Amino acid sequence: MPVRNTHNAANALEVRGIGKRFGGFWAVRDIDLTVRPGERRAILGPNGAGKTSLFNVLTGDTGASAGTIAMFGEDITRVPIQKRIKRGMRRTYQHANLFDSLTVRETLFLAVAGQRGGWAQLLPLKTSDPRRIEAERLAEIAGVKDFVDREVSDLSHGQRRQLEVGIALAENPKVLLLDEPAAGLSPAERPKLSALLMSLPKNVTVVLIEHDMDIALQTSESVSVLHNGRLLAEGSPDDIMQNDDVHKVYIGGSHGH
Amino acid sequence: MITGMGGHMTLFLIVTLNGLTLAALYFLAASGFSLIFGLMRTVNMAHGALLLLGGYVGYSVVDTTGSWALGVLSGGLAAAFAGAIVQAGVLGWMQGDELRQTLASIAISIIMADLMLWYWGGLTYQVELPEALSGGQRLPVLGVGYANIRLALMVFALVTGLALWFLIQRTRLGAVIRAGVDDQDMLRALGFPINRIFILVFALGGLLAGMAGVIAASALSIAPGTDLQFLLSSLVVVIVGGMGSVGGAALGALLVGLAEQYGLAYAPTYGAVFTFAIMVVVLAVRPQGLLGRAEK
Amino acid sequence: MRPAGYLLFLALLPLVLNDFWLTLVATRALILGIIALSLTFLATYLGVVSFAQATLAGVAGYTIAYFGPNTVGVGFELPFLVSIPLALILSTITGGAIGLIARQSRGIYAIMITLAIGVAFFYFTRQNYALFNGWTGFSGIRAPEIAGVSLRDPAALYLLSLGTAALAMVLVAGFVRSPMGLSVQAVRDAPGRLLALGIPVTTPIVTAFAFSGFLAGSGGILNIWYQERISSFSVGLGPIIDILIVSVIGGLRHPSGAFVGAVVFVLLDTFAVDLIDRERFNTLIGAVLLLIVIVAPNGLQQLAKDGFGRLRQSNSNATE
Amino acid sequence: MNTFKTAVSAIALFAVAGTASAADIKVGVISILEGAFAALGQDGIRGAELAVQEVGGKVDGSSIEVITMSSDASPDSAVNAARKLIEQDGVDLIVGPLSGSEGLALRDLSKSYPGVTFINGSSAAQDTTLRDSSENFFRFGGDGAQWMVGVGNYAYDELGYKSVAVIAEDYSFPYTQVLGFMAEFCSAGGKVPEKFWTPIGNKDYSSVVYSIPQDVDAIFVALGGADAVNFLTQYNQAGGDKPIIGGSITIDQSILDSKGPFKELLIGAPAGTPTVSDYDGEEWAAFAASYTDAFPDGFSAPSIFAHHYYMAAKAAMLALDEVDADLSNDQAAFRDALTDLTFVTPTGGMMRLDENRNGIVDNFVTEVFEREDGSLGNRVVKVIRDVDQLLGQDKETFLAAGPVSRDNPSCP
Amino acid sequence: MATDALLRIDGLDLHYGSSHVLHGVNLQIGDRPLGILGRNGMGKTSLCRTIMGLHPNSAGRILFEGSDISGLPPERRAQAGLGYVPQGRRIFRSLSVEEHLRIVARKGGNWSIDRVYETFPRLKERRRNLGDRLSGGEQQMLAIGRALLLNPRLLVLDEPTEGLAPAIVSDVVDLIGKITTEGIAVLLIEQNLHAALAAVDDVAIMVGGEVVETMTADALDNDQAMQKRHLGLEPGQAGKGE
Repeated sequence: MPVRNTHNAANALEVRGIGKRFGGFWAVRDIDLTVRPGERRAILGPNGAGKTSLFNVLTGDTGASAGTIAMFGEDITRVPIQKRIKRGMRRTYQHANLFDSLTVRETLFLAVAGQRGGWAQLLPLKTSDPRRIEAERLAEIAGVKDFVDREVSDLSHGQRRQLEVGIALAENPKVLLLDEPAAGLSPAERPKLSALLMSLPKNVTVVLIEHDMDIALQTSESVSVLHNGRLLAEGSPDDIMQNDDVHKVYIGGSHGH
Repeated sequence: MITGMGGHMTLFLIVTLNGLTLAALYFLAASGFSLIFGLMRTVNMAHGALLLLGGYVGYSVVDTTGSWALGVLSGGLAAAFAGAIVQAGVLGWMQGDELRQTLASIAISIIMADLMLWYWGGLTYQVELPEALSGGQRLPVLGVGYANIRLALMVFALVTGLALWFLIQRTRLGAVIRAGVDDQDMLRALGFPINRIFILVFALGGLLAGMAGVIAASALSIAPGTDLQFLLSSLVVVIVGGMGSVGGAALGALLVGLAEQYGLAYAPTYGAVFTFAIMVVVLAVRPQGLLGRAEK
Repeated sequence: MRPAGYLLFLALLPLVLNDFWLTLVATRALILGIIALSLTFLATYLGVVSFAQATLAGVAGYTIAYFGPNTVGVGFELPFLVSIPLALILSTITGGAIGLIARQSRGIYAIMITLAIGVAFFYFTRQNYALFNGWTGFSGIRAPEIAGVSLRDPAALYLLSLGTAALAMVLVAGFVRSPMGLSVQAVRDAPGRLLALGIPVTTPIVTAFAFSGFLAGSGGILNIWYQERISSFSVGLGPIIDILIVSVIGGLRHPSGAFVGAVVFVLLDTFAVDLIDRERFNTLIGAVLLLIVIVAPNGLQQLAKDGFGRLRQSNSNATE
Repeated sequence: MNTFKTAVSAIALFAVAGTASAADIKVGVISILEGAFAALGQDGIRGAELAVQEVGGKVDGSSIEVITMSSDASPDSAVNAARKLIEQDGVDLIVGPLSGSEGLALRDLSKSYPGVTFINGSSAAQDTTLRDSSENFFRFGGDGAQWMVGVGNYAYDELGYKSVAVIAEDYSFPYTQVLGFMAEFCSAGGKVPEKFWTPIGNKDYSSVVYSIPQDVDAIFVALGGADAVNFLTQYNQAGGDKPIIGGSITIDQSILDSKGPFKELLIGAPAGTPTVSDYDGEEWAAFAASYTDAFPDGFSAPSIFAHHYYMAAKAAMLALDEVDADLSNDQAAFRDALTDLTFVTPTGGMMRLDENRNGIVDNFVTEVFEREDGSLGNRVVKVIRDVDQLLGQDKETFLAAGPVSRDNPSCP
Repeated sequence: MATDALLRIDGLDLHYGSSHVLHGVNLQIGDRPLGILGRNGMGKTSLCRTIMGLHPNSAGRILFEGSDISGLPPERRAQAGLGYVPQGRRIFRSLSVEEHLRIVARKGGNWSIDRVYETFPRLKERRRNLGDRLSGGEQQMLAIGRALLLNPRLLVLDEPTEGLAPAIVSDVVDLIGKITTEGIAVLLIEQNLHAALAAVDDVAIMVGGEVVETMTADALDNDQAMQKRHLGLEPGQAGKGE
């Protein structure tokens, strides 16, 4: 089959007609998205809108049932998750599934070693190992430097989310996909995470799936709203806040009113 | 014992028949083990000890009363009672901690084996069969003698399998057990005291093991060490078939029974190795067993 | 330094213990501890309880028997300088192969598949005469003489076992802080996540099993010098359960528990017959095991922490 | 330093194990008291205790203490048991073990403990004394081959069997038994077309049953304990009608005392054995009477294990008496006494040792018969005296045939 | 609100793994149906599960009909009169519709299997079907029917309208109304504001594991600012209240 390359290399992500079907049910359908390099894009939607399904198709955790995805002009629709990672796509996980018994430093080291290699080394690590130094740099960016030798199981929920971001930043990702980074955070922890998201390097493209409006609207330049598996609205945070359709789907059906 | 033309074919058929009858016994022994695992995820390493206990009690009862059926029943009840005590007294307190349960049940089986040795001694026991089951008959077509008890084994396995199927698929208790397999938390939130259900199922598993013990003592024999043999065979059977599935236990028993008999007839030296090799291969390729559900 | 103090104390034991205590209790406990360490290592860091550790020790033991002096006329003699590394290599490879077979299994499923491998190996050794000399196995095996010191001497074998045990602890401590060791622990904590970092999970699993094969193998070599024999019994259900009991008594959450468990187990195994009717000591062993599982689900870990735990701690600090 | 060591160890011992006894001479008895052989092992202990009881627990004023220790049929456990008896309990002699592989293990171990004398119990592997023998390891009994002497000839000459199939467990003791049978049977002209070696502990023999060739005259069954019961039952149920020839532990009294309908099949079966529970020799009658007196809850007559442990312990008592219970000088005098010992055994023969310290023994060809009360017993068909380990052959030829195995000997 | 509350929750705390999910929740439920509203991840479902005893609370008390049930296992709470319709319905996949009802049905009480079938004729049609063969709406009916057969004093419904078609949402709302008239107290967790307002009299709003507002349904219905701040799209000072 000839490779059709109709995607624009100038876009970080180009999603055309993406759909994901489970049995007879389309979790998402006919989604088009264009994300520019360096853009901060939030994807919003009430529960069951299809955010997670779309996210999983973007990251490659599940295959698409229809449509194409391109990253910087290259079609990655059929590219397995490992290769997407190699090409510069990273994701965070909603359910902070981390290595509980490792320290923050060790976790970040593995994130670096996963990209650069050297995770199979049998000799203990030297302090001067460049991957270890890189891990410390990531810790600083993610704001987890102060407890870099603490075990992950001892971290608070918010600190774990920060570590998640630090892991995703290993080896200069081009596209960062964040899966509800604020889920389950206490009110006190939220501002810290927002600050971290806003301080991410400008050359990284960020796509953020979020339920928490505060964080999504605060940290993004543009917002796409999903409803019932389809794209309902797209625009700047201000546009979205003014959009009546969006309000309706968020507050619920119009039963009795 | 096989003579004349076609001896090889006849031998093959008779060995196959032996495999089927042995599979029937293995199924009887393993069904309770599988049932317990299916609901509670408990690997009951004391299963063999329960089986042996049932066998001994069955022997003693048949020896005193002369009634084989009563022996099977009391062997089953004794093991059911012991199983309920094991669950209520020890394993129930560790629910959810599978490794700890495994280890505790190993300890229990060591203790039980030693106490049974103390009480019944190291002799080999055979339960005397009732008239109808003892002796053998000439098989049609194959023209060789065959033990009645072995033919009866297949009937017992079939009856047990059907009874289990009926219990699980057609009764209220069975529905509760299935619900417990699906979602324990939800079952509790509907007011079902899961601990008592566990004890009941453990007793049921013990009942099956105990009856299998008396039947094994009738068809073959029991002695110290029989507990480990049947524990191992039950393990292999349910692991190959898929833990927690009665159908899987039947399939596993079939595979293991046939493999063992073909091994014994055609390659006696490595017969036992075959059985475990099958298990290794199945687990390496399909860790949940042939008919097992994948872990969540 | 505390660990050095402990080690010195243990190294001086031959001066105060007679041969019975030194060999049948101390040396046996150390050897059993090393083999059990290979299990607690897997349980602690990979989160997998393997029932195949007696098999791994057996592979090394059989190698020494086959390629060493024995009285059954099977195999051929190689110099110890060759047969010892060969035994370690074979047990390491076997460990890796078991890891490869069991790579998809977790929890009780891993227990079952390793148990199946262990029992299959047991039956194989019992039936095969060319390599394993069947039921009878090998006897008359002699530990070598090194620099004029015979390792058959109780004190020499004890000191060698002690040194091996200490080295094994150091190796474990080093391994778990190496990048591969971190990967192994990451597999235990969140295998899917490790994959998402671009690190395959099979390699760490196989490596952890191979490393545990190496540990078990070194214990297996000492064991065959201690027993001076090996047979199918040495890899049967009995030793499989014994190793498990040792690990459980000590606690499966910390590798040093293996030695605490080994000491308790050996004392129990040796003296249970004196505490209770000689014919009922299995009941006592079972009851003690049950008691420990019930009241101390993490094993006698507290004890272990006070003792060998510090050794590991300072070693891992030193290597960091 | 040694006193210090002993003191420290004694304190430690006291802390763990309670008091040590103060008897003058300690005899450690190793037998299998757990698992499938436990009942048989228990009878071995009875035999040893009987010999000590007969001398009133005292030899020339020195008190004798028996310390029993269990093994589990594995060589490792036998070695551990022996080491503990020697090093912790400080025994002077060891009587035991029960099974073949354990015997080989203790033979090897004995070389490491030149100060202790080992007297074999009932273990009957050939090589324990034949090859690589040990100076301080004695066997007042035969090996598995000696135990079959007479049967091959009896089967060929008297019963007229020309072709016999063999069913035996797959390890050293049955190999040795098969050798004892085939040595005579083959040289008389008989054929053994097929041998079935089954794993020990096998439960289901049905497929072996149907694989037995139809054209043999009899089946030689060398299985023990539960295995024999299982095979015979299944053979019986399948309508098997070939005459049975029994190995030494296939038709031992402990098997005849087991429960089950299979026993019918055994009536009339010949076997080779060093021990006949119903032997009517006067020495045996006396022995059996004192056995049942001492152990009312024992078997109905002494088993092969009680018999052999008894002879081992009796030899020890006799030799002790000879040297006035003097075990000094690494037991040198005592061992000389053992080596030169001759005594009348319960079977009426004259026990003495060959150059490898292996017994020259009596052996019986027996057949199973039904007693009046319905229980089964063995009765003697033939007694063969002075059976030695070389089965009467020339030493060089015998050794040249090589160690027994699945394929050695062979006469298809 | 009644002072003699049927269910009274005092200072309830829940820790789950590393996260502190509920922070001192206080609630009272009497005869008037109560709705709990809030965005995703605010601790509503955790609250339900804690009430049912599926999570052990780390502090605080749960009083049901005056007695402290926070130490009881889930089955005892269910027997005491707590009915539970969980999020995601949690239908047993290997039980048929009929079996679901049969295992919980008891003699006596207001609800019988026949009455469940009368209420949900659709379930009767599908009585032989296994749980995992039902549509979302059917599963929801079954989950409610199953809970009602326990004849509970209080029914805890966790997002019963989630993922349902609008027509079925209104059926569920009507049913909740009917249940209330039978003297069964209702605790309704909802994200669908309109469904909730139609079904309950009082509402509590949860933010970040705390109850930040309690008011009548009508009051919330009329307070657009409140709706936006805690439930809608307005970026607000989450957790800070007024």
